Amino acid sequence: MSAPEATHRPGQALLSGLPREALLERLREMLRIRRFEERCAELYTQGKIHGFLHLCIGEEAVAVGAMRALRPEDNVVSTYREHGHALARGISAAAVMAEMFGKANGCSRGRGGSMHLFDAQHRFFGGHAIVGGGLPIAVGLALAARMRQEARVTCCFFGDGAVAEGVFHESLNLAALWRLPVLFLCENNLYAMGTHITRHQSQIDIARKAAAYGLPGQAVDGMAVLEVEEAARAAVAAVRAGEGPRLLEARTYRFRAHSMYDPELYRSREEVAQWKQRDPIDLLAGALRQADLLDDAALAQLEGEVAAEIDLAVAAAEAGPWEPVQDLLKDVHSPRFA
Amino acid sequence: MSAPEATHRPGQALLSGLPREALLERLREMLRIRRFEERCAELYTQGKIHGFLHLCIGEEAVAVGAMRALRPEDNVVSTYREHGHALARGISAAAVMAEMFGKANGCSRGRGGSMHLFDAQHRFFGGHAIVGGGLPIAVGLALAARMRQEARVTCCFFGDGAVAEGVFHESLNLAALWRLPVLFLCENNLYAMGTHITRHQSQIDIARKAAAYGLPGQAVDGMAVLEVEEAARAAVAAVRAGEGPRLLEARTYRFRAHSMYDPELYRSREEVAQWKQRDPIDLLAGALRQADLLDDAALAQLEGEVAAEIDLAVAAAEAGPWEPVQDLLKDVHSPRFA
Amino acid sequence: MPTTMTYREAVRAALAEALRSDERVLLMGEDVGRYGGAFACSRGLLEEFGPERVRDTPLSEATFVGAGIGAALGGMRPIVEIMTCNFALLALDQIVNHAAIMRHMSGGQFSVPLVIRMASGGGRRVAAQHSNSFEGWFARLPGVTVLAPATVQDARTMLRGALREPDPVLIFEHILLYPVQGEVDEQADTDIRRAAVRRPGRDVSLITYGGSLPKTLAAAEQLAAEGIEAEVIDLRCLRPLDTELFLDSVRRTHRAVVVDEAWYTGSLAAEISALIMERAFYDLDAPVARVCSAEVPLPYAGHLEDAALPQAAAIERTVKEMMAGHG
Amino acid sequence: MPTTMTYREAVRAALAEALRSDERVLLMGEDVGRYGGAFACSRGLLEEFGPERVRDTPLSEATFVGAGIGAALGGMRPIVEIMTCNFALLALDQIVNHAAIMRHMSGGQFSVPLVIRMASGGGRRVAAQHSNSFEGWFARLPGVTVLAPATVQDARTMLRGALREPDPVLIFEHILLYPVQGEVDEQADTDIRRAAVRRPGRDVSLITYGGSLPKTLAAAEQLAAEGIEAEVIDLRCLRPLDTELFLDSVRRTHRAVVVDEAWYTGSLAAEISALIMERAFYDLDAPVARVCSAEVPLPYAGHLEDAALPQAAAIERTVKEMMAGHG
Ligand SMILES: Cc1ncc(C[n+]2csc(CCOP(=O)(O)OP(=O)(O)O)c2C)c(N)n1
Ligand SMILES: Cc1ncc(C[n+]2csc(CCOP(=O)(O)OP(=O)(O)O)c2C)c(N)n1
Ligand SMILES: [Mg+2]
Ligand SMILES: [Mg+2]
Repeated sequence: MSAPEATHRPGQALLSGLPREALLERLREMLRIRRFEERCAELYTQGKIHGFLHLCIGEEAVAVGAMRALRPEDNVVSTYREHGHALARGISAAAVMAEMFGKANGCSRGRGGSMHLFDAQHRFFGGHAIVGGGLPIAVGLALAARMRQEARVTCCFFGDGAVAEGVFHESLNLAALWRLPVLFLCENNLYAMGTHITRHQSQIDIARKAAAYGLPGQAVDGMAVLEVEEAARAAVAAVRAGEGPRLLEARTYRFRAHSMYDPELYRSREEVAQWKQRDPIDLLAGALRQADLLDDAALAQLEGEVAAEIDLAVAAAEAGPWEPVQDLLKDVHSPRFA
Repeated sequence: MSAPEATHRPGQALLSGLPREALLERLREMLRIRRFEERCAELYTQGKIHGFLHLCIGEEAVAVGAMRALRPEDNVVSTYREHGHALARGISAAAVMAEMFGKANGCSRGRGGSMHLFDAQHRFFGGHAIVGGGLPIAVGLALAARMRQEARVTCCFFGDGAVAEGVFHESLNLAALWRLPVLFLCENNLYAMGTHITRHQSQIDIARKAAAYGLPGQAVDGMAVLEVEEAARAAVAAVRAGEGPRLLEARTYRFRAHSMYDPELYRSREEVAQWKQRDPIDLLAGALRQADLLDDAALAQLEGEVAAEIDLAVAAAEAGPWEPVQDLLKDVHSPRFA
Repeated sequence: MPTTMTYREAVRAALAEALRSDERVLLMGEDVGRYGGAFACSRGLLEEFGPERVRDTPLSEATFVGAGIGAALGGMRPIVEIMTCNFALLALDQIVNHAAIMRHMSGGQFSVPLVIRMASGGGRRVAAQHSNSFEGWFARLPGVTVLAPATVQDARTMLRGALREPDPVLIFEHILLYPVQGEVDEQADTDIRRAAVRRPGRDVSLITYGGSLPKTLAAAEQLAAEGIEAEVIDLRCLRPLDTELFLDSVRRTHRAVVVDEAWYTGSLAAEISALIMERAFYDLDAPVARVCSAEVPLPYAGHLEDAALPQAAAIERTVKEMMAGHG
Repeated sequence: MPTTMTYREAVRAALAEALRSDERVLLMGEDVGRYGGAFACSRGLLEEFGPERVRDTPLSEATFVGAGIGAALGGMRPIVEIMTCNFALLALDQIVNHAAIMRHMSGGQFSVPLVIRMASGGGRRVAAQHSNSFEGWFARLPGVTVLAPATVQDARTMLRGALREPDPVLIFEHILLYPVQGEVDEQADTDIRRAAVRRPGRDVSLITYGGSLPKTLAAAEQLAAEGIEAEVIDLRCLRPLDTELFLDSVRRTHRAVVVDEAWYTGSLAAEISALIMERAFYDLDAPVARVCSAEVPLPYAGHLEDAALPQAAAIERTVKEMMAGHG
């Protein structure tokens, strides 16, 4: 698992079933996340964005594939590496970018920043930065959906590192015991900060851990967006059908450092370079080209659209207002009912 | 698993290999725990013992079988249902009883009571009443042994209920990852207080959970002392040989209420009665009789010896001193070094 | 028309009322169902409301509290029982870093109307791991409301107020209160943020809450016999504090003793003392005193446990010394 | 002969010294090895001391802290790093209900000589889940020693003292201090239980610790320019408190302001205020004041974060109001 596979499935198999429009849309979504985050890195260097910034570059296929499998009424619970999830879920680039700037037009009014994106309209329940902290919350959201007889699925993202936390164990047990509609989606990028999975997990086959809870677990190539989508669709369908929770492990890799502070002492350039050969964007684009569904012009057009959207997002973030200091204490409590 | 097996292995197989002396000794040890706890229940009613009192009656085979597999230099970490472990480990009945009375001659100077037996000499590291709380400590004891190149095994007892706690997961992972010399010994008595295992575990086969950590797990009949001992010996030998941790699940049953406050609304008398047919003491005694190794007189002698020891223990507890009130704050801190 | 019941029965009646009157309410925690609750506070509720709404959980404090947060976000009104506050430490991250802050951090989008109940305190000889008083730790948290019903009446009606709060509410029930009998007016006011004067007096203000209220009232009776009229204030709500009520009292009596079962250092009593310092300093005739637990893990042995916990005698002694000017 | 280094380098040098001078010492925690520590405090130690003694752990705070307890019981001298105190909540049960009480509860048989280090505090725009100040919570615990090295010198030498303690020691390193430069005398005294006067003064005592020390010193300089001579006291050890030192100061200056980055309510500042109330009441010319954080989960936006945290300006303002008698 630690080295990427040398070959991957040929384009045609990858593309089975979906019309060109749909395929380009997936490519576009991944590009959008990639370019958005690249811009964030620049803005960080320029001092426009502060604090911790965790980029998901390299992992876009997981966000995009998984979100395609969800419906608007479903719930999403995410981590601190969640720009991709937020964007793929449909939160506007402008709202996310303004949040990165700390502006009041950000999706959390500038109080959360990069790690704490929230959006009620898109049922995006954060943006949690205590590793593993979102899992029990996802279980509860699923419980509410079940008790209220709503057909919602709750999709909970977490990393391989989170698997070591006690709440992973507790949450899978509780969800399985109560047969709750949760999709546990592990983004296994092989590292928890600088610690390789072989140094934080005694059993590195994460999907296999599902058996300890009597629930189905499956691993999928996290670099292949259509495979992620297919696996996520199947899992979500089962969960929605009342079959109880599922564990889906997407095997992926982060191309960038853990955060902007990380000198990456713990892995070699070769390892990173090797994984970059399986760049999820290149993989899909390559397959599309092979199938004559994409050419330079079409790609340039996509890139142009994405760049324009991000420019607008940055402009909106720049122009956005700061929350007035006198509102500091607002929302510590809700306005009381009754 | 919820109903006891109707038949058990014939006596001969059970007794294989051990001389009569040794077999009687195991019987004696189980009787000692049983009678000790029966006396505790009486003393509780008489107001001599207070607080929480958790009896292990019905589970004696696990304590006795496991302790026989350990050496004096090994470490034991236990729970709040640990009278059996303490006695089988060799802590005197007098020291344990005095502790129950809250006397200064108790094994924890009367500060711990029933749930917090400690004994440095016997390397008995408590008596922990936060469910699951002892597991990480056991992992650390094993780490110390490994780093100090001591041939100690750490045996950690916990219940089926503790398996649901996050620390179970974390501790097995860490111990397996670092290949530490720990025997995780789960006393599965099917209940966490009033909650049956089918209502607290999505996967009730606890031994199977070991696979999630890449370590060997095994279940054993917790009512058959010699089987427990055999399985524990094999596991301890492997652990001592440096093969890393093991999980052993002893399937047993508590005949009494969870604690003295429990009205046992959650299980039927029939269920309890059925399990009592597999009383570990009766099982061994029966097998010994079948093999002509025990008769009424011999049993009466054992009972007499045990009763005498317990009488002496109670007398010592009665006679023991109270810790002076002015020593209340003693030992909050150790005397400072240097 | 007042009826008489125990604190335990009052808690149970309050839970039953909550489940009956709002279908969004569910109760979950270890052994709340079949067992009937470790302190028998939910006996019969499983039978009345069924296993969907009265849920036994595995021993997974972090996760069933977190599930309470999620369920609240999802439109339910969960009441989560943590058997005792000692085990709440296992769920503290969920309370502190998730429930308490989610509304603010999400820019006001996500409120967490979650009620968490737990037993608290010492005095039943269950030793150091089962006798903690952690209310004061929770009372530090912006975003939560912390209640300590000290009377049967409050056990019966404060939950109603708690369930009306849009944000997390933590309720601490002292283990020694469960068997206490008292009169209850089912229709009583449920304003949970008001402290109460449990005994009027002019000479000194005794400020307390929860399990220390009976001891403090007993001390006040003794003091009255010796001619010292103590006013006894039950804080009821530990966050936000009803500061005005106790400041008013201190401004009248010019003396205050705070009684708090937590360890002395860093107790809620320290906060009360500091508040009086800041806002009624010039009204004081003597420095505010604290009667708290000794700084020791609570021992099992009865005589040591008694010595470690605040007792009526210590309250009396403290007041008398203060009145005599040795304070 | 003093040398100059950063706080971060001082921590690293202290860790290296500990590992070098006692083979029972091991360092464990998330990313302390290959990564070199989240705050780069252990860079190079894995290379020097090897993976047996410098151990990267999985993300399992409860368990690696508990493993520290066990290792200490087993004869080692573990130093456990919890990346930040925010995550320490996940291990709180192990600290509170195991490490802190084991010696007493076992009748004096089992001591836990465990050192736990963690980063703490806000000001780096890492938002509500990463900016907490929980030192005061830990300072409530009988059985532990709590240190807050605020200077490069203390970062360099307090660990030596901590490792001499037979019981658990918790060390809080404020995240804003890591890049601070300072002079270090390697041979300095390591008595960890003494507070220090960082700046003498006669008009008011400013009592603080950790990351608030630089701000407080800055405020004192400003005040001096206006003729107010503030004495600045660095508590250094938050439990046990060096009460006599700050009481002596207050008895001389007759005024005190406590600066604490924790939330105002229930802060350690409240404890200090209550202690002064109890033991120096009649020496006070004005009520003790607190400068603490606003009661809000720390927001990401810089202007809001600044507004929420105690700043030098607020300290100055508070002192001036106090001197002017509006306190
Ligand atoms: C409980 C907790 N412990 C430690 C941290 C510090 N930390 C932040 S991210 C991280 C690594 C998480 O790894 P993983 O779950 O694999 O997610 P990834 O960063 O790879 O997406 C760590 C240790 C934290 N935020 N929360
Ligand atoms: C963390 C924690 N949660 C809850 C409790 C209350 N409690 C004490 S024993 C117990 C049941 C434990 O069951 P199990 O682990 O199976 O052990 P058994 O009592 O069956 O021996 C519970 C819920 C506790 N002591 N600690
Ligand atoms: Mg990862
Ligand atoms: Mg059990």
